[in-house]
Amino acid sequence: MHFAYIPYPTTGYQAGDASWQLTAATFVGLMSLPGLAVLYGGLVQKKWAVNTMLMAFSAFSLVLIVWTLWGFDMGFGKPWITFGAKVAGSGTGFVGKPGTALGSGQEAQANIPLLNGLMPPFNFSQSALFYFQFVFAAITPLLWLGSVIGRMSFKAWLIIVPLWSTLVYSVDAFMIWGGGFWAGMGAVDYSGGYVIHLSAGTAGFVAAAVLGPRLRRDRDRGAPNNLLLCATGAGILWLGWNGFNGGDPYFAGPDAAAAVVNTNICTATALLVWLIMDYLLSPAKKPTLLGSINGMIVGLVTITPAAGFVDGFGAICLGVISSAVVWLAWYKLQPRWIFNKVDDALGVVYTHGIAGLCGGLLVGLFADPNMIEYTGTGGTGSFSIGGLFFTGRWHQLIVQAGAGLTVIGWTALMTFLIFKVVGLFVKLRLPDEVLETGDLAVHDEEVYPPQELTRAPILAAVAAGTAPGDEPAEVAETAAPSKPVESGTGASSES
Amino acid sequence: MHFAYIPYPTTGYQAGDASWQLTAATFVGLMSLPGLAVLYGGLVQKKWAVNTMLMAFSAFSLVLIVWTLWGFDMGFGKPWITFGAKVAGSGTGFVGKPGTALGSGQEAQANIPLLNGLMPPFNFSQSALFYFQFVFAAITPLLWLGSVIGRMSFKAWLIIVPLWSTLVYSVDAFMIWGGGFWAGMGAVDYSGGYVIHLSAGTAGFVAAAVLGPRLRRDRDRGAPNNLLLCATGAGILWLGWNGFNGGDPYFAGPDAAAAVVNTNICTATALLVWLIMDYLLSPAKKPTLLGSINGMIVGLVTITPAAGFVDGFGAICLGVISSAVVWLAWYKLQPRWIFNKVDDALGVVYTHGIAGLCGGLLVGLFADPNMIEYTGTGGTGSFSIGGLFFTGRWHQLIVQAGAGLTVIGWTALMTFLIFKVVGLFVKLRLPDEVLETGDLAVHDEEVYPPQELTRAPILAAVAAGTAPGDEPAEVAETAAPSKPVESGTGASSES
Amino acid sequence: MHFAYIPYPTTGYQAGDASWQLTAATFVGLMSLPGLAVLYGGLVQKKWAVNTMLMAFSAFSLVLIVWTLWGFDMGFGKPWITFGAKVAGSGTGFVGKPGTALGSGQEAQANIPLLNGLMPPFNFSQSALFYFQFVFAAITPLLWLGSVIGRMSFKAWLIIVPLWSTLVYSVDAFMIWGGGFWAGMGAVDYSGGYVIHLSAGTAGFVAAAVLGPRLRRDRDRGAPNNLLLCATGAGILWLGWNGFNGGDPYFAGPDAAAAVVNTNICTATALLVWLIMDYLLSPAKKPTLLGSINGMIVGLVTITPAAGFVDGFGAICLGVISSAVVWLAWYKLQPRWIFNKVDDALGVVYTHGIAGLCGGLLVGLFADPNMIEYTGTGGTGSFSIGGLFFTGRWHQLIVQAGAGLTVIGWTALMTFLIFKVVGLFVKLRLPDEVLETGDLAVHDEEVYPPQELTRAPILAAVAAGTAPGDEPAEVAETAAPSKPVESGTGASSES
Amino acid sequence: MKLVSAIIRPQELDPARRALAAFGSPGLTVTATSVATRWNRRLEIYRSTVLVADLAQRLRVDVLAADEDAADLAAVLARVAAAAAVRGGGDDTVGVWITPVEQAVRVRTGERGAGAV
Amino acid sequence: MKLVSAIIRPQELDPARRALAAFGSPGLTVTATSVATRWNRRLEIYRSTVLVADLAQRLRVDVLAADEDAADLAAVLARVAAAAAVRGGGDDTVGVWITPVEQAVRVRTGERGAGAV
Amino acid sequence: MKLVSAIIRPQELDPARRALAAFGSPGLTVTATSVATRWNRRLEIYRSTVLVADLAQRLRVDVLAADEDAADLAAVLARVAAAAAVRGGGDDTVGVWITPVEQAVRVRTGERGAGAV
Ligand SMILES: Nc1ncnc2c1ncn2[C@@H]1O[C@H](COP(=O)(O)OP(=O)(O)O)[C@@H](O)[C@H]1O
Ligand SMILES: Nc1ncnc2c1ncn2[C@@H]1O[C@H](COP(=O)(O)OP(=O)(O)O)[C@@H](O)[C@H]1O
Ligand SMILES: Nc1ncnc2c1ncn2[C@@H]1O[C@H](COP(=O)(O)OP(=O)(O)O)[C@@H](O)[C@H]1O
Repeated sequence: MHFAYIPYPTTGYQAGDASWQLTAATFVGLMSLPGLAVLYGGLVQKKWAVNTMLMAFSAFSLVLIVWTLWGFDMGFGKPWITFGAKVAGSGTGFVGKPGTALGSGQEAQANIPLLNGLMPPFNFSQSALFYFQFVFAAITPLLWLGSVIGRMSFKAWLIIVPLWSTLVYSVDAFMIWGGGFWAGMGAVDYSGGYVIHLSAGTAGFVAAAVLGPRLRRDRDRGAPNNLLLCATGAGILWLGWNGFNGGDPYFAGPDAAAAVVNTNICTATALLVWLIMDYLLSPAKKPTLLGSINGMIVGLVTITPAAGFVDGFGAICLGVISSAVVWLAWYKLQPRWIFNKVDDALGVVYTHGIAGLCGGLLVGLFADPNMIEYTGTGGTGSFSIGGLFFTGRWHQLIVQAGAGLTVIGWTALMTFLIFKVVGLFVKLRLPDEVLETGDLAVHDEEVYPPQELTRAPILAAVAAGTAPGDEPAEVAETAAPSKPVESGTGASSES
Repeated sequence: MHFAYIPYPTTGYQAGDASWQLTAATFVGLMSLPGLAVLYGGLVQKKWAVNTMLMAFSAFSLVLIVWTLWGFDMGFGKPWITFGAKVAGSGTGFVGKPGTALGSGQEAQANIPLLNGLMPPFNFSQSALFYFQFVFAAITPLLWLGSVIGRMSFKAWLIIVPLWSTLVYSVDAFMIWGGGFWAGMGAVDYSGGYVIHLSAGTAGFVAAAVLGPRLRRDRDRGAPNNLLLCATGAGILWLGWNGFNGGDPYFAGPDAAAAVVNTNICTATALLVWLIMDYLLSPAKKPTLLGSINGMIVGLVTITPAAGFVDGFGAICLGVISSAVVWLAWYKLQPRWIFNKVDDALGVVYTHGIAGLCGGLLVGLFADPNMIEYTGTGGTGSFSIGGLFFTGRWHQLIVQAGAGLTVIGWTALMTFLIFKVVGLFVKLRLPDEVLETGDLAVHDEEVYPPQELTRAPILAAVAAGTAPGDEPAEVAETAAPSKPVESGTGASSES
Repeated sequence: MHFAYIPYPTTGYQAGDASWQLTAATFVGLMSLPGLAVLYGGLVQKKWAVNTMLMAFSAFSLVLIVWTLWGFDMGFGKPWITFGAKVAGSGTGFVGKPGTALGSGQEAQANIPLLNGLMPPFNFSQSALFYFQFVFAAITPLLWLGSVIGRMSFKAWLIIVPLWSTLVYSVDAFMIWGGGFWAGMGAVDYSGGYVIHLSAGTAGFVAAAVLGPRLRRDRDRGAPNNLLLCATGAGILWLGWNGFNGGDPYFAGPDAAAAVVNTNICTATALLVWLIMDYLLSPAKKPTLLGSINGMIVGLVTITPAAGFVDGFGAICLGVISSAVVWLAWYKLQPRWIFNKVDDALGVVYTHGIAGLCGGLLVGLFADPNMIEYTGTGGTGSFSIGGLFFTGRWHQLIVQAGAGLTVIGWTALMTFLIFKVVGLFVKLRLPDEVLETGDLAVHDEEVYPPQELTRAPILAAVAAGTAPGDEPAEVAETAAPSKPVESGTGASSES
Repeated sequence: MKLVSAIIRPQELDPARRALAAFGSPGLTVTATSVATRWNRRLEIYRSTVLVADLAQRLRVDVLAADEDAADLAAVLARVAAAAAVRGGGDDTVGVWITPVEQAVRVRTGERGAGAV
Repeated sequence: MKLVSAIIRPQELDPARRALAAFGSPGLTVTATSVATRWNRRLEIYRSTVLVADLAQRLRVDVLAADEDAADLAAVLARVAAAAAVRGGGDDTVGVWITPVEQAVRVRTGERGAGAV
Repeated sequence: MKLVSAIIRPQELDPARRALAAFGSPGLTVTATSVATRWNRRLEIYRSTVLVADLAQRLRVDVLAADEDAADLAAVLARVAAAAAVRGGGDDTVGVWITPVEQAVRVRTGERGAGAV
């Protein structure tokens, strides 16, 4: 196979682009593990930290299996179910034909069937494209994990994540990135404001509604457990986002650098806006670290659909607008109506859902046609993205709105169905006595294990009449099976 | 615009160099967030961790705004105030003409006006250069944050950081990197031993002097709060430094790799020297983790101005000399005279100031002219950097000394003025009762929040005659505005 | 020197490959610091966290010194002691001729003498190759550190690490990677399943046996201290491994991307297999975070020797087989016989030793000849690696077995000798009263320092009749030398 | 003056405080403690090693009470704790006892004796 | 023998110890505890959620004292605590009380009774 | 009824519990505390700053005992602690004392008085 040669093919390959694609993908991977895992692990109550982190690690793994065996092709493969929907130039259908990404053929030049001719040929192999797209697919369920922590059954999580990734993520991705319907309509999403964040916010909210709220006691005592780890995760998120947005032009070109710069400008602006609003408008009139991290995330999410389309000025505007909007939603909406009823534990619907939607729509206003230009090969002329303020035309804004609503609708509907259907077979929610305890009841682990735990319980020894000092270590080992139940009850009585 | 095309221009662009520049910049960014934020967050007392980290996150954001709107051009743009100072070949003036870095023009080929013709043209876009230089500008105030933690008013910090970045950092950068006076004189600073570390050490010491010491009680009880996070931050610093020094040739060439290797050699040497001196010479005769981390930082800082100029042998010498010097300063100077009076909380003046100066001067001795050679285009002949031991000429040492003194002088003077002037309008120092409490009084947050905090205080409920079990969650929400004061006093009485 | 020119030579250099090599090396470095340092720091008892992390930081530094002064050439230089062993095409000898890697010559094109003509010439400088290989050499002792924590003398560690790196690592590396005997025989190890992990597992087990077990009390109470940091370290390990395996083709080509993908597929599979086996077969029938992290590490280690040789299907098989095997060893072997006697504290022999061996052997079965093809220059024809299932020939499996046994034998023998010999001069094991205390006795530091520690002890003040409030800070300083002993006893009485 | 001391489970602190408040004596001291237990072991598992805690985490509640109230307060606390014990399915770790106090000073007011509760 | 127990604020530990030392009885036990408080609530805010602690962190100081010293020791501690209370602007969380001790053993020396303090 | 209280070093908890169990009274409460100490300072060093802890971490063990057992239990605990003190090379931080208890309730069974131990 020509592509298997070391170093690499002489045509259709650019080591610099391949290097950047793999690097960017790795930064995005770090956003999930350890980034989100420890950000969420530090934000939840102490009693839920282990469960939260294990949900993150397991989801990351599950999505990769799905992605390898059928998911990638459903998102970026040949069109499957098209209802004859045919759109000028491209835009065929809603989902790709499932297929595996195994085999040495993956070393061939990367290629997204429906985009052939619409963008220059890739300069790296299919494996690189596969992996880059995987880290995006993987982070999405980790994001809405923030909505369901503190009551969702771990078993249900293991079942739902693969289904969700297949039925929701792949479809959203195909419609907008894979050359599906909305791509054909001209809707754009630079690196996932819709496909990832709007979708995660929607899914999280619906999931939280179906699951019901956490224990009253947990909602009342929902203090984080470790702000140092929140900062660790947050920092990795910010800088990792350079790969998130910088990798999406698929080339290490000027637009990649511009996307990185815009990402940071919008984020800095949003962080400061949130911090200042906390300072001036919050009840306590104090700037807070967790508030600033919220603002930071809002900025990162908002710029995501726009990173390479807007210029620096646009990036600042997006940061200001979106941060203010989400801040208001967070303070004014959250305590009210359905937003108070539905227990979106970490507020994913605000910092990801609303922020992602803002960003997607603002592309329709602020996209600067001079930022990126696709040299059309294969017949089609070259095109670029221009928003209302530059082109005076509403078209972009309208298709952005259409795509956004489609994502919300499809994601909400399917998430609801998936949870309901799975709920018929397994309990979605942990029983209350387990919720009382948390990690200990679910995993027999605590995030900060007490150091006096011992393999040789005194009273047992006393009862057994043996001095623990001399009994062999195995004893303790074999003690386990004898009291699996006690572990449960014992734990829940100790929460 | 030609530069907006995907993938990228066919001339004056190299995807490999662009990839490395963006990657290196991201590593440097990670050194600030989460690196320094959690290193410092773990090194300070528990009561100050949140405040310290929020100062880091906010400064990082503030500097980017400044950098975008006027700072970058002041450091790397066309000369502004020149006092007719004109130096052979280049070296014009002391600061650049302010200007914004917004707009799609940033996608054009990178370019530092005064260096045109002195180095080969850049192989990437201006955005990439802008971002790479930003992460350097951003980390500088985060470094001297270590000197002022534990008493500086957060509001004052928000005001001073932008001023400092504008009036101090931009000028130092322009003089040495932007083609300003000292660049013209032939002074070199590979990646910021002077512009960043010497400047940070000086600024920190002056700022600490102006602010006055922490509470006596805090100085007496200044134990760190979490060494695991110190190690996390330290590790990110070390490896992130590969981007810090590896990115500075602006090309992914042999010198970049050499700089990375030298950085690690010097750091390993310095760490071991400090560890061994602790082992043999410290009062307790014990090696310590925090001591070793000090040594590590000294090594990283020392090699910074020299990374691509010295060879492996030079890197070892720099590590040994600088680590020994700073170790002695740390143990012998710190407890004495002004060094004891001025409360440089985390000792930035030693590990960054003195170490940076050492490195900068030692370039004048150890620079190996075979390490890097600039092929002069545009008429000027190619040149390289040689230290006394290789060339037998003192010139390099002398200009290095001159540049170092200029940085110390300018930084000290301006930092003093900035603090004094801002001090006329806002209190620089927090009131003592707030210092008693720390994070809780300033941000209403604790780094390890107690898990029994609740939204439904018992006695309140009792007083109100309601059983907390059933009152709606909003109640607690709305409770906030009613007692903003109590939060203050309550907190400070609980420190 | 031609190679010193900026940007870089016009032939034999590819910025994209150089960029990837440096980036990959940095990711691998991050796996050690902070990755392994905090993973282990969180996994050990609270009383040993500082000691464990300092051992990691110091070993990383020591290996670099060794690597610079003689190690690199012993692993990748010209053959030294060959016993006339000459093998068709290449494969000469067992170790390279010691030599330094100082001097500006390191900027010349990279080159491994015995591989000339067998693979295409490198596209980057020797410094880049040196650094990339260093991070591998450095992580190896950090891995088996996990076996000896909690009783090994820090001084002995400082002496043994350089010896081990010289006598064990360099030899293993030369035989398999440097073009030594087993390379000549056709044995392969993509990025260190043998050279790094099998070797680390073996060394750890032998070292633990020679050192003897931890205190009975510590073995009985061996609870971790912080699972959030375990997750932080684990996440960095996983994603850092993209550089570990992705950097080893030495070119940013399709095989690098394939290796990254396989790494992640195998890891995800292994993590899920372990999680499910915990769920269904463990005594407590519960999935655990630390168990999943074990599975993750097993997957990463298993794919390491195979990453670029197997296809996606092979990666899945490796994950399933190896995870199941190691899970069984962990649960069934560990509590029995010698495996219970020898106190391999963190189980390195299972997750690295057995997993590495599995991976190395499975290459002999699953290697897909279409994955990688070395275009032979210099006369030799091009070759590729094929396993039993593809070629039907046993040869690869046999040489893999031979290489594996050689690594086990040599590593076990030399590790034993090194410990025994060093043991003649320094105590390898800390005295029991120090073990009672841990960090405080060894380093005078605690991982979570109590915040009430003070420089002005009350009783002293009272005794001295002075009010602490006013005595100068120096007093405390100078107090140190006066009671170095007390520090020891004091500490050990407080463990 | 008496000091009424009770060992209760963490979950029962709020009920206990409400009961005390209802009884009209909101003041109390809460101290984290642990008690030996035969029946309330806790099992934790780290990397397949089974570790057991046979000290159960409990709270010690101390209330200063006037002589005449002491017995009733003890009864109040015992009732709260019992409720827990039952729900917890038999708990051997809870108890209440009363010790005499010779003198008490309420610092804020300087009152002494019973008035100082 | 008496046991003098006091609830004080963390900041007052050093003054208290100096006072005790000056009084000639340096020995004491310090235990972290918390007390219900009407007036010393602490407010914390995480992600805009206002959380309240109406248990204030305090220290419990126990000192074994000879019968004749007990009252004075209590007074000493009360004075220290009061100073705090006042500075803190009215504090409802501090108190001192004395309980009888029937017997005490100083382990180091084996002395019993008053001598054992 | 008596309450026997002892201050012991963490390492001595297991021996103490075994001794108590052997004595036939497995029940006890363990509370983390610290005691002032002249002779058992702990030194820690962070970034070359020497910090001292002159409060030594100890455990306070409380055992409810029947009147007749109290003295013996105290002796038992004193012996355990003494062993430690000696091994520790002279320890000034350990002590045992007994206070009277007027009434005790074993919640699980509802028994009162001595039976409730
Ligand atoms: N048994 C006790 N142990 C410790 N502190 C107590 C005890 N009883 C009362 N207090 C403290 O004394 C404080 C004052 O009692 P309280 O009934 O609240 O009167 P006031 O609030 O008017 O001072 C209580 O808030 C509590 O902190
Ligand atoms: N009330 C008390 N509660 C607990 N421990 C006490 C008490 N009084 C004294 N001790 C302990 O007994 C130790 C010995 O008392 P001290 O007056 O220091 O005599 P010495 O130091 O000569 O043994 C004290 O350091 C303290 O730890
Ligand atoms: N002095 C004490 N202080 C606190 N709790 C105690 C004390 N003595 C006994 N207990 C608690 O009461 C529990 C019951 O005592 P125990 O002798 O175990 O009888 P049973 O287990 O049959 O209830 C003990 O496990 C212990 O937790």
